[in-house]
Amino acid sequence: MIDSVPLEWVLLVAAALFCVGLYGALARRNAIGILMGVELMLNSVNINLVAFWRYLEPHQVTGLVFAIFIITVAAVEAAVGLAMIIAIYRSWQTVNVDAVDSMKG
Amino acid sequence: MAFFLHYAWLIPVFPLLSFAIISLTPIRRSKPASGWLAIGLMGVATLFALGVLAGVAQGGHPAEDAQEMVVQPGEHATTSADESAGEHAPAAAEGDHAAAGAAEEHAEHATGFAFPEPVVVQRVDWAPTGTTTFRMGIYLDAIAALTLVMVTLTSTCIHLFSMGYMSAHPRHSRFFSFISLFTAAMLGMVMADNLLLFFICWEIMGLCSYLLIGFLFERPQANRAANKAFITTRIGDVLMLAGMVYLYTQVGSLAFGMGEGEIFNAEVLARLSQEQNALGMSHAVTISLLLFAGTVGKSAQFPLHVWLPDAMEGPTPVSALIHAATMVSAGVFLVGRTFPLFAAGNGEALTAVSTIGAFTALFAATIAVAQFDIKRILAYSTLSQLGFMVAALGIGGWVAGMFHMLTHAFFKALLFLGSGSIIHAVEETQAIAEIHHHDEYAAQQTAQDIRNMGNLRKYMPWTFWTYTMGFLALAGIFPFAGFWSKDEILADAQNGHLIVYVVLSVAAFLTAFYMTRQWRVVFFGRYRGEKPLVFVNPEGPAPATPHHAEVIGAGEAGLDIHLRHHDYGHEHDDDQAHDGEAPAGAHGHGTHGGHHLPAHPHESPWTIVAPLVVLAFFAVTLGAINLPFDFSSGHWLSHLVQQHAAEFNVLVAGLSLVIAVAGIGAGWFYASAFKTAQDSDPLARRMPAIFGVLNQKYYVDEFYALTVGKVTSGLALAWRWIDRQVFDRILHGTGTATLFWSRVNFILDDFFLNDGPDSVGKGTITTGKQVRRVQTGKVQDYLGLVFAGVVVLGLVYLYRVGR
Amino acid sequence: MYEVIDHVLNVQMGLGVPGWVIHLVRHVTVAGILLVIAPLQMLLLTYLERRIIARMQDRVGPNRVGPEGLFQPVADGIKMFTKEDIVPTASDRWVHLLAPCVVVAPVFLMVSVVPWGPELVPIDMNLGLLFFFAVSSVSGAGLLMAGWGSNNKFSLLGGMRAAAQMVAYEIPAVLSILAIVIVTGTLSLVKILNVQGGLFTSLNDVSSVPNLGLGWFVFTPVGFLAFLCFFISALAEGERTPFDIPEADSEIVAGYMTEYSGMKFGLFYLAQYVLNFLLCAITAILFFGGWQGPGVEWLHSRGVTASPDGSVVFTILANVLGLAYFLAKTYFFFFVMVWLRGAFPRLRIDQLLDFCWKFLIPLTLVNVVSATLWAIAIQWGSPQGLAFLEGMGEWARWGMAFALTLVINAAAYIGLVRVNETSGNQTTVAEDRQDRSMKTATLS
Amino acid sequence: MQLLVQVIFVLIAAEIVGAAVMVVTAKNIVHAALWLIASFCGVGALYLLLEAEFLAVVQVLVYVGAISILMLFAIMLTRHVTGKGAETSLYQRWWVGLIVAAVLFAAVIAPTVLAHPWETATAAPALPGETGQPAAMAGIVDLGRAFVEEYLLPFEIAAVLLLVGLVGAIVIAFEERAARRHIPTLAEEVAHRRQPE
Repeated sequence: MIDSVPLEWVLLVAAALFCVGLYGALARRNAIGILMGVELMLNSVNINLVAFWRYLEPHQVTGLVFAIFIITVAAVEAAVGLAMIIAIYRSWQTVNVDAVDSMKG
Repeated sequence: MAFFLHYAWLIPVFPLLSFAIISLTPIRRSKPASGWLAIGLMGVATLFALGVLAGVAQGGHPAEDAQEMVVQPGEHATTSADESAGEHAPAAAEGDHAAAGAAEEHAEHATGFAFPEPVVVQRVDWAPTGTTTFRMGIYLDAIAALTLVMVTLTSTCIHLFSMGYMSAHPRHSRFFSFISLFTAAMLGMVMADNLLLFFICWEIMGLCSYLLIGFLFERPQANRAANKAFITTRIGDVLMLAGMVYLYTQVGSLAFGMGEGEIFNAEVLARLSQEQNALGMSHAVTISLLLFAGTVGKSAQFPLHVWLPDAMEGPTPVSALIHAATMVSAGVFLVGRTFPLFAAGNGEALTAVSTIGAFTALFAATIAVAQFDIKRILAYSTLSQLGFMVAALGIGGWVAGMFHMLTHAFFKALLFLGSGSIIHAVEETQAIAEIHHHDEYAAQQTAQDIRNMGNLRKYMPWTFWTYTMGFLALAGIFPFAGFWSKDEILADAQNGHLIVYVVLSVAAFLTAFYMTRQWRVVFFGRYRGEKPLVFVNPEGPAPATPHHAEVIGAGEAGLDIHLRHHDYGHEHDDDQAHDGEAPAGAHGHGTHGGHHLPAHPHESPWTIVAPLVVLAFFAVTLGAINLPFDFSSGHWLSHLVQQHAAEFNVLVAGLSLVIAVAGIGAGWFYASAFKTAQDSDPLARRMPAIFGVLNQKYYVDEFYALTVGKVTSGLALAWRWIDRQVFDRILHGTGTATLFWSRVNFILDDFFLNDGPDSVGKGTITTGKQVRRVQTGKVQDYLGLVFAGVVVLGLVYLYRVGR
Repeated sequence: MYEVIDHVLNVQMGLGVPGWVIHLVRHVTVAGILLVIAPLQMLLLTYLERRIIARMQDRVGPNRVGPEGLFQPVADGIKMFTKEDIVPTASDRWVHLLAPCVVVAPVFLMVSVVPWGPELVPIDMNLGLLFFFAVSSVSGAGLLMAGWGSNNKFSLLGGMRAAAQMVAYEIPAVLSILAIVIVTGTLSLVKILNVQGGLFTSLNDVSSVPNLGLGWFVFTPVGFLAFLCFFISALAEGERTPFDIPEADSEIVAGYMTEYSGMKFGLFYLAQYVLNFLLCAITAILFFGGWQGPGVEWLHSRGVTASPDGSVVFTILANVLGLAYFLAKTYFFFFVMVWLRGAFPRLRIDQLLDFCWKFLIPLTLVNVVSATLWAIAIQWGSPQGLAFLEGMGEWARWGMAFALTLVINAAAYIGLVRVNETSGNQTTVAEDRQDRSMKTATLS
Repeated sequence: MQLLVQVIFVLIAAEIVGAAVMVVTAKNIVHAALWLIASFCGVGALYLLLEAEFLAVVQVLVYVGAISILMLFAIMLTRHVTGKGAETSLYQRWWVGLIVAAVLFAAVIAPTVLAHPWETATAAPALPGETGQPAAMAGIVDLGRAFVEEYLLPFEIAAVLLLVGLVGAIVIAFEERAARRHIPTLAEEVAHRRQPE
């Protein structure tokens, strides 16, 4: 793998995934859609970590450790985020974020 | 013995185990099971402690033992024991000064002190985070081994005693779990290998002390006393923590030991004693004074002593265990442990220590003269004796201080347990039971008043004889344990510290005096408890009929207001309502009221007497561990801890014996004045003013209330005044001025500026409308702005700055 | 395997093909074999289940097609192939179509890590166990797809129930397996099997123990409790009675399968039975020693040490014996599953989830703790500061670990049973009884 | 062989990014969630290609097996089952997101990644092992050790985070029994219908 595919390719894939996720987080109306965008972004970060680990320091464990921490954080984020979405749905009867604007100035 | 040294870390685990089992498993439902479990595990711990002591003593040359004994927990196990022991053992064994290194040169007070090298050091990594690793474990040297034996023995006796004493209490199991936790913490503290672990255990002890003083939490007095103890000792503990932080910033370690990177390293101490800090003191002085603040709190030395007498609100075994034998001597142990730091303080720190110790010794002894509560007398005596130990350490008498700590623990525990036995017996009499029926707190206070006792020698022979031995030991009569240890302190003091010597001698005289007063009033004369002097609880249920009450003659300010002679026996019918409310006390009598108890007290059950006998044995013989003679087994303690102790001085010993005998004689005649319970003290008759001051403990509590309390409330009042008078006026003035200005403005506006402000207002509204569109309240807009900012920053960096 | 193919292709046929082709051939061959075996298992299991349940219910069961009705599953298969494939108009076409595939694919992936005999291991992955459960969790998504794609409220309910049940019971299943992983220190199924040699000790490194292949984990307190919890969780994962709520025909028709017909339905059916087979197999492997049994190791070692001519025979014999042990254990557990189906009624969904969260998960957590203690007692020594353990003999350490974990597990079980009784069902039962007695009182 | 790996990589990359694009553009939110699963699986395959097997398995276990199913659940719980709402339109200022994402990729990340001289392990020889072999790659054993030694504190914090997240999710999503919609029994329904308006 590492002698046939340069690191840049992997990083570009991760970057593309990040930007797609960012677009999803910015452009979706549905709160769950936004959450999906965020998950995509977190995944792209993980790809970066693993790629750097594999290409730069394969004998050290740091990249993997932090990838696992990010997976943990992502799981927590999904759980709490979805719980919040359900709570929002209960009081607004919608999950469209543009309807939830009680913070409007 | 190697086995015991190897597994010394198990000693605190046993009581911890009994704490865990009693608190977490259904065993807590069974009173005898939980009690016997705790006693059994304490017994095992005692065995281990004795084994450890035997191992330490047998080793003779601990360095060799240390070589093979040091366990290597984990890969990073220390071998510092080997190194430090190997380096310093020959020097220390000869009593040479070289071992203490550079610190020694600056410490003329600490002549002959060399920090004893450890026998066993076992450490494990604790909290490994990244690069810094804090390690903790056990650190056993001779004094730790001796203290372990002392703690476990007294604790076992007191556990056994509690089995009888607390048997009727509904929270019996909880009591055992608390004292087990306490014992575990004390043992852990003794074996701690660094100041942090020491401090953790120290704080657990503080917590247990709080819980146990407030054990009878139905009583407001107990709650107040618990709070007082907790808060007062907290002052010392915070300062001690500050000292530890200071030490850590200077040394980078809190581990005991003389090795590299440990706090008693000779180079480190030399540096600490030479470098000055912003206060103009050397680091060593500042650190040791801060640490000593912990001792002042825990060992109840002078400014912070106020909590200990109030702590007698706890059950008597608690007073014996925590507030006489073990926890309060932890402060002394702290000074003993960190003695090289004090010694490095060029004598300044030690002078402060000896001053406070000697002052407390005398101060508390004078108060004890004018008390009537049997436990409070002992409490002040404890204060005084702790003062002796602290003073001994302060004048460099390390061995004397530690020796006195060991002997004192035994005879003071004995005295407390004896007083518990007496109280227990007195409470079982008809007169007290009748009060108990009405108000159990008053009953207990009445039962503790020595004026309501008398002639107990006849009723309670076992208690009498054991108590007498404890009394003689405390008074310092040859050949009881207290004589040897106190004599050693005096011998040290006489050697160049004349003021301390005189003060301590006076304190010793007073000790013999007040103890004799108590002893004679309690055990001799006529039994006065049939018509007792009744303590009236200001917070208890109101006395049924005031006309029955008879206020005793004035003279003893304070106390007498609450003392009435009152026969509650006739009020049974009226008092039925209180039955339901009265919480079951420490000695709840299920059938009081209807059932008639004997008029005289009787000897206590064997669970109470047996510990007394054991402790009395030690009170008599413990002096033998450090006889100041140069025969084969003389100076055993000094040899064991490898310190040089003061030589025997016939003059000093004789003089102290004379002083003690004089004190006893004076006390004997003095106490003959108590004929009935209502008789007042002879001193109160002659010099009521002085007696009042002493009886009210020099008004220290009131002084604190007037200073600290008043300052706090004064500040609050001052702030309120500032708020009302200054800020409110400014605000009102501003308001008035604004109103006036607005009137003027209105006229101007109306006639001249109508159009201008209008357009300004419109402009503001328009701007606001434009600006507020940014605040859409929609999370995606914000997120988009954030990332737009990121993009802009990235572009700037890449194409402007980065180039 | 590699050598065999190499021999056949390059020596016998003289083709001289490169190594990667041999690898490819080897993997394709193994995959082909497994792809054939798995549906065959499904056919056999459906037949067995129908026959056994019929016997339990005093019926005969399918007995017309072939001897003793043995070809009945084949006939059913032909029927499914020829049936019309109905796709509801309002359904989400692609989701509806893909759902059965998503459910079936993971199951076939799971087959690839199961060791069938000492050398019959398709893939010896060092993460085998984790792989097995990771892949099995994917099929939950397929179930939700099926439920949602059908656009039918029974399907949706069934799909959601199935996914909820799967997600919930994955936790006790994985936790109970974690105990075994802690004790063995590996995630590889092959290594877990190798540890289970010996004789009732689960430790074939205890000296002086004959290797009879009986050191199954079920003989230790940790393994026994883990086995119980795992098997119950497996029942729920495989949607077996009494946990067959997702397809409760009396409530929600056929759950997520309601709108499926023809071969798509057949795929669900296939996935379900292969999954059941795999769960039984994993139970046998983890707790009952898989192919381990008296004689296998002996034959296998003969195969390694004996002369080159005899070795093949001994190896083949060892594998056949191991395969026989393995299949016997697996079919026994499938029999137990059928037996339970014949014996128990279905639970309610809230009872199911309560049972999982309030009973199984705490119990498995305690079991993980005792597994840790077991591992400490067996494996630790002076490097961890427990030199006194090292001084004890192997048997003493084993006995101490056994007693300790037995006490902890038994106490946890009894305690949890009491807690669950007092908190929930017993009171309602008591109230119920009181109600009833009051009613009878008023009636009489 | 190199070409084969490259082709596989490109396929996987296309699957990841393509599925991600479908996630953010799909009209139907359920379809989006399913595409998300596809994208996650692709990332798992990429991990396999990068020889991080453990992470690949964890990716499947956590993302596919748990998070995606959780999302599908949330979608189905917050959707009017029979009515509209499943189909979502874009946010009104979606073009902001598009511009930001596109500029971020094209002008910031991609030039950075391409311009930086990466010193990969192939360019610089790996640490020499004892026998001249390159040092072994970090495996699961090293990972496990790192968690209990070097990264013990972060590990514990992550554990606490999980616990807090669990409790928080329960607290947030918990519906008080009293607030739950009352589902009438059949008898109540009948009684209700029978009542005159």
